[in-house]
Amino acid sequence: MAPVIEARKLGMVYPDGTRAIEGVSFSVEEGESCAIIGPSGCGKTTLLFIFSGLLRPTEGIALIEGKEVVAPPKNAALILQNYGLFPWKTVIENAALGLEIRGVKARDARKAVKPILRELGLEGFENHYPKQLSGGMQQRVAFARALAIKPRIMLMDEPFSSLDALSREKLQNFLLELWMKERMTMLLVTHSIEEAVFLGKRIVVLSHRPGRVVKVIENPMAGSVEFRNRGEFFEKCREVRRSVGAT
Amino acid sequence: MAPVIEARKLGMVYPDGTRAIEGVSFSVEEGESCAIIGPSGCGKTTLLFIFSGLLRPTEGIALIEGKEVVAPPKNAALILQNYGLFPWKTVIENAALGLEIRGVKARDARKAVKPILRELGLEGFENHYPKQLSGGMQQRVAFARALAIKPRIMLMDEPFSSLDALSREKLQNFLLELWMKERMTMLLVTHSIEEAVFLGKRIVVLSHRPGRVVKVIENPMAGSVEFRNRGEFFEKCREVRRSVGAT
Amino acid sequence: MPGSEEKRWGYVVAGAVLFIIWHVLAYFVKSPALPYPSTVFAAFIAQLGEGLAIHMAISACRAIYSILLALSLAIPIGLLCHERKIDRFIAPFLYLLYPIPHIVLLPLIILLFGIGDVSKVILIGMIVFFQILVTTRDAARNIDEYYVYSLLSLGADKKDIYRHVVFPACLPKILTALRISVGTAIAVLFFAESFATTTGLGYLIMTAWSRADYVSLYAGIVAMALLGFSLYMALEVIERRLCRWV
Amino acid sequence: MPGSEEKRWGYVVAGAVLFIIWHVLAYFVKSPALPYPSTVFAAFIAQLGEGLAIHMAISACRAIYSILLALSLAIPIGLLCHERKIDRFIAPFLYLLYPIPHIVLLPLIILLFGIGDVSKVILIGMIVFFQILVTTRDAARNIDEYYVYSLLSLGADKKDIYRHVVFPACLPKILTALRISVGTAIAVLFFAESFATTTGLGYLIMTAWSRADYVSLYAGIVAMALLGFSLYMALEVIERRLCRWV
Amino acid sequence: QTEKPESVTSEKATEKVKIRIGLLPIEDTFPVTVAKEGGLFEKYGVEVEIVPFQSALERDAALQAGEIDACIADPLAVILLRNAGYDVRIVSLCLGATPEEGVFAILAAPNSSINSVKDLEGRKIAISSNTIIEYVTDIMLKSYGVENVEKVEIKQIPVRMQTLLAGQVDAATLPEPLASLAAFRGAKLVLSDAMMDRSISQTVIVFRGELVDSKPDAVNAFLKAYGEAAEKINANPESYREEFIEKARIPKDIAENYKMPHYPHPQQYPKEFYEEVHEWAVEKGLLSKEIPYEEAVVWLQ
Ligand SMILES: Nc1ncnc2c1ncn2[C@@H]1O[C@H](COP(=O)(O)OP(=O)(O)OP(=O)(O)O)[C@@H](O)[C@H]1O
Ligand SMILES: Nc1ncnc2c1ncn2[C@@H]1O[C@H](COP(=O)(O)OP(=O)(O)OP(=O)(O)O)[C@@H](O)[C@H]1O
Ligand SMILES: [Mg+2]
Ligand SMILES: [Mg+2]
Repeated sequence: MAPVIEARKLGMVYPDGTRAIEGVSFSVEEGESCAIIGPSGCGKTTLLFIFSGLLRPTEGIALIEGKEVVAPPKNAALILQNYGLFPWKTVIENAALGLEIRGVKARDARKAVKPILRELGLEGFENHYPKQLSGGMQQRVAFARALAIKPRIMLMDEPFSSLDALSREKLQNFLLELWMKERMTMLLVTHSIEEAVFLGKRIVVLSHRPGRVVKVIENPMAGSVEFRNRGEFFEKCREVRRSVGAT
Repeated sequence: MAPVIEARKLGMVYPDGTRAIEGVSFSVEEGESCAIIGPSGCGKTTLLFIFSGLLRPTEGIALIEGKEVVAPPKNAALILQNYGLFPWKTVIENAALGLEIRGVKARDARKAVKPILRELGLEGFENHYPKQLSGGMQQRVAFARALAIKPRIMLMDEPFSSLDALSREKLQNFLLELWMKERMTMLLVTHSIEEAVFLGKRIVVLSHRPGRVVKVIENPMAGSVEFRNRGEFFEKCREVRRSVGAT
Repeated sequence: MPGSEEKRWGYVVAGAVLFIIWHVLAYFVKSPALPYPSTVFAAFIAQLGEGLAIHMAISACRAIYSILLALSLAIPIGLLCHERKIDRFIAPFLYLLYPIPHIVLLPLIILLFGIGDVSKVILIGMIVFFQILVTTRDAARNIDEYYVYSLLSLGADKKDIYRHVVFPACLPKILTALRISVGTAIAVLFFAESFATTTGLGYLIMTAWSRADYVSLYAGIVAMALLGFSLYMALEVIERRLCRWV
Repeated sequence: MPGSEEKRWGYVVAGAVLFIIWHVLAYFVKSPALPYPSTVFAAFIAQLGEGLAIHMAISACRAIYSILLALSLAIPIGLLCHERKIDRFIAPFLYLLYPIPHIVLLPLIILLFGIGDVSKVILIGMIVFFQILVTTRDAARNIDEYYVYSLLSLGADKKDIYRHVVFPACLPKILTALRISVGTAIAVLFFAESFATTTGLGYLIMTAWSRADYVSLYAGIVAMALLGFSLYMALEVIERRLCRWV
Repeated sequence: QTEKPESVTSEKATEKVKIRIGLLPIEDTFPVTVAKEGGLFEKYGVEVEIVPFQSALERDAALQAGEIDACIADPLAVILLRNAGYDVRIVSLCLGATPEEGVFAILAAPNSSINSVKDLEGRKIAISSNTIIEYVTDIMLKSYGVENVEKVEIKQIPVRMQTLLAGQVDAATLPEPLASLAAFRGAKLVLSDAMMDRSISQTVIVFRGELVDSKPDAVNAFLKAYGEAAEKINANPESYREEFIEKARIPKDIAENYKMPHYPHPQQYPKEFYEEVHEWAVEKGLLSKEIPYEEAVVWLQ
């Protein structure tokens, strides 16, 4: 079976001459999860933007479900690094936006996202504006918006980086359970080694800018909540830390 | 000796009625470091703003060097959660701003911050605007700006949360060494348990909103770079995780 | 902004201060061209019953129609300038046409649209149009691309971008532009109502001016100020409803 | 914005399109009140040598002085509105005084400042002042408090906040306001130059109008458009230097 | 819409003709208002709509656009319009058959040292250039041998008066009724065209040439109604006084003693008046071609 997400020698040079990534190749199979880890500024966000159809790579091809990405894929949800929320929309309006854009009536869309907001601990904040929320709450709203459209592919740019330790683990567990239930394909950018090991069945380590693939680490044990407490988890973390340190 | 930083039954109710913190008391001695950890939205930023003289608490007193905080303390530097950089200033202008405001001539101030920028890996980006940098780089600029004024007290709001794992450890080490050399008093807000344990000689665990002190954990081993690799480090992390989980 | 007790006091104080400054100035200038405010307000009140109120209402209608006409054209065009391609096409027209004193085109407007109310509304509307367009365009061009990316990733098409990003992001600036436009529209009334009409505050002021009846002139100015002030207040209410997030 | 090859093409195309529209309109209207653009441009070129250039220069000076006068007052006052306390004091004055058609105050200005260039500059300056003030105030009030906190924590005093936060944050909006002001200033020239002067584009246009010499009238309008366009371009250059970060 | 009572005098096609006449709020136009309100136009079988204007500029623009068919203007305006290519014609003299009907005056600033026309030599005098105001000023000064004055351009009449009263110019040429008002407020009357030995300024009734050619009867009917109104006013000026004060915008301060003009019967605009204005316009270089009297002036009766 063809991989759902595939990068073929992707390269990106910004118009101002900044070379963000170079010759990046990797792939993710249907229903699998892949974590991308690399130092700050190495082009992780750039890579995700390419797969979201928001940027065209200057070299190589990005494929989703075997087709070159030329527009935002309909069955993929993107969670942005700085939340990507709209300051002029309330929490519930932000969360329901993906559904609305897919043609669901505003009222139904809001009804549909209510349980998701509850699950993410945002009940009671439906009519707040993002500015009125702390950073972590904003990130959770962004997460709610992505989940609302029940995506088959999730592209995530450091989705938990603004969350406190407890909420983060809770949300990681929540995401993992969701993934095991829905079996959507996940591409997750992170700079937390623990997060990469906990959530990524495959871990792609990028070098400093321009980002290149240093190593692809297979991590078949990922995919259960208990993995976090096992010795193998710490083992894997150490392995990834070594690769990251080598960049 | 009187503590350098002291919170006496601090409470804060925002004008819209949101109760952010309640009866928070703790203290930090001269030259010591204290980490505050708590879930998202529990009022950590609020607490830091109070000590920075930017907000007046609605209850209790915040003391710095024995005096009630009514204005930004001259010998303290604040690093904000969302960097607090000015989009209209270049990297070097942002970094030199603290010095300039303290009366250093613009030219000298810029000369003075160059080595700090180099140390933080920002060489070559002096004339970029924050918008042109990745999140991690922006956080480092904010860090450079604070260090430039050689503060005796550092107040930090999740300073490393946008950094990748490697840079984060590097900067944590850098901060620790700096602290051991300069012996400034540090108050650090974080949601990373590892970070709190690595950097805080005292760890204050806050509850959910409204934030109250759940526990104050003494952590005398903190204060050396090697601590990170010791068994005691993992022990302490587990202890803190338990307190955090109990909130 | 109105409604709050404190704000209302601000207006009372400002009104009183202006009254006193005016009075003192009138005392020193000692010229029929600057009557005392007490005289003017007395005349204003007296004239309200004698038709001034109707003139105000007519002027208000003309101003509001003009602004609506201008808005209905300027906002879509301005928002479209969010797209670099379209902006590159529209901007030169704007830059070439905006700095013309549009009042000078009055003969052309009369030629094309006659001397009725349509011409008046078009004259005012044209001037206001450019002010709103310039501001809306500036706002539309300066939208953070991040928001667009965020929406595009949700599968949005162009229409959605305008609806969910470009329009709301520009709304506060459009409202600022509207505030400026209210002042302009009322100032232009003064010219628009100088032909083929015997109604409106512009007509009143022009008539008073031409017979050097400065008391009526200032009474008309007070009426205009009052009209502008009311429209301002209406805008504030609209802004508070539409831009709660600011 | 100028300088780039593509942009320059945009202006050429826009100019050509306007020329054609004008020509076609003139063809159908068939009235001396709308002469053919070719006639107007020929007259414009011919008159340039005969003093039109000097009139343009004089008008430009008056417009620029007025704008500088307005800026020097409106920016400080507008920026001060960043502070709620001051805003609460200034806002009512603004709201009461802005919607007055300031042109009507011409007799008063002449009374106070005579009929020389000072009066003209004050008349234009007063109108532009309010436009810049409204925009600057709006910008100053909407500054993210986060920036202020960030600067305060560095030990900044009020002066620093204005210098490092309020002023730079408002600068883009001030430049937008300036763009609008350029148009307004030139439009008001038309009135300011209708008294006690025989120089300036306003005088030229008014004179041409009063003798129904529409070719000269439109030549004057072309000159005004050109003047406005040049000031616009100058603003663009200034904006690119001052607001590189946008 | 006014009611249309059955007209006694005519069942002709002229009944359908509607004349829109643009009027400034000045005393010259008063008979038209009287004729309209007294139903005289209906009596002569012509429908007239009065379109009010505040300034000559906009009135002329409307005339050029064909939005109005007629107006009461000064002959210089007609010459300039014809020069610009508009077919407008003088169909009758309005005011100014005799010097007494003149409406312009040169006034000196209050407290100035100007006491006679001679004193104007070398002084600043506020006018509106290329208009009848400048023409009147030139002619009056010339006939008193004043060669040199510094003309200060001030278009708006109220502003000109203001400037004069504030002493910012030495003198100004103003039309009635502001000339009387300025005098009332302390300005010194130096010279008015009523003091001249001949009429130098007139106002005329102007129609679009097209209407004169296609509907001469309607124009005639208009003039007849106008004439009757003028006679009625002249016969009993006091009974019209209140309305006159209102319509001609006579300032309150001077209303009581203001002298109502004598309105002459419609008559052909005399050639010698025309030539004087025309010659001045030619000298000033305002015309690109000669505008012959025969083309500009018609007399239908
Ligand atoms: N629009 C742009 N134009 C020019 N350079 C850009 C642009 N966007 C990003 N860059 C540069 O490209 C590089 C990669 O940026 P990117 O945001 O993809 O990094 P990242 O890995 O996501 O960083 P972080 O971990 O800090 O989020 C950086 O050096 C950045 O400065
Ligand atoms: N200006 C304000 N007005 C009203 N409520 C506020 C304001 N600022 C913050 N809050 C609320 O106060 C609470 C504490 O906010 P604060 O930003 O201090 O939390 P935090 O612990 O820093 O969160 P995070 O870890 O997400 O940064 C939150 O519930 C927030 O919604
Ligand atoms: Mg990134
Ligand atoms: Mg916080």
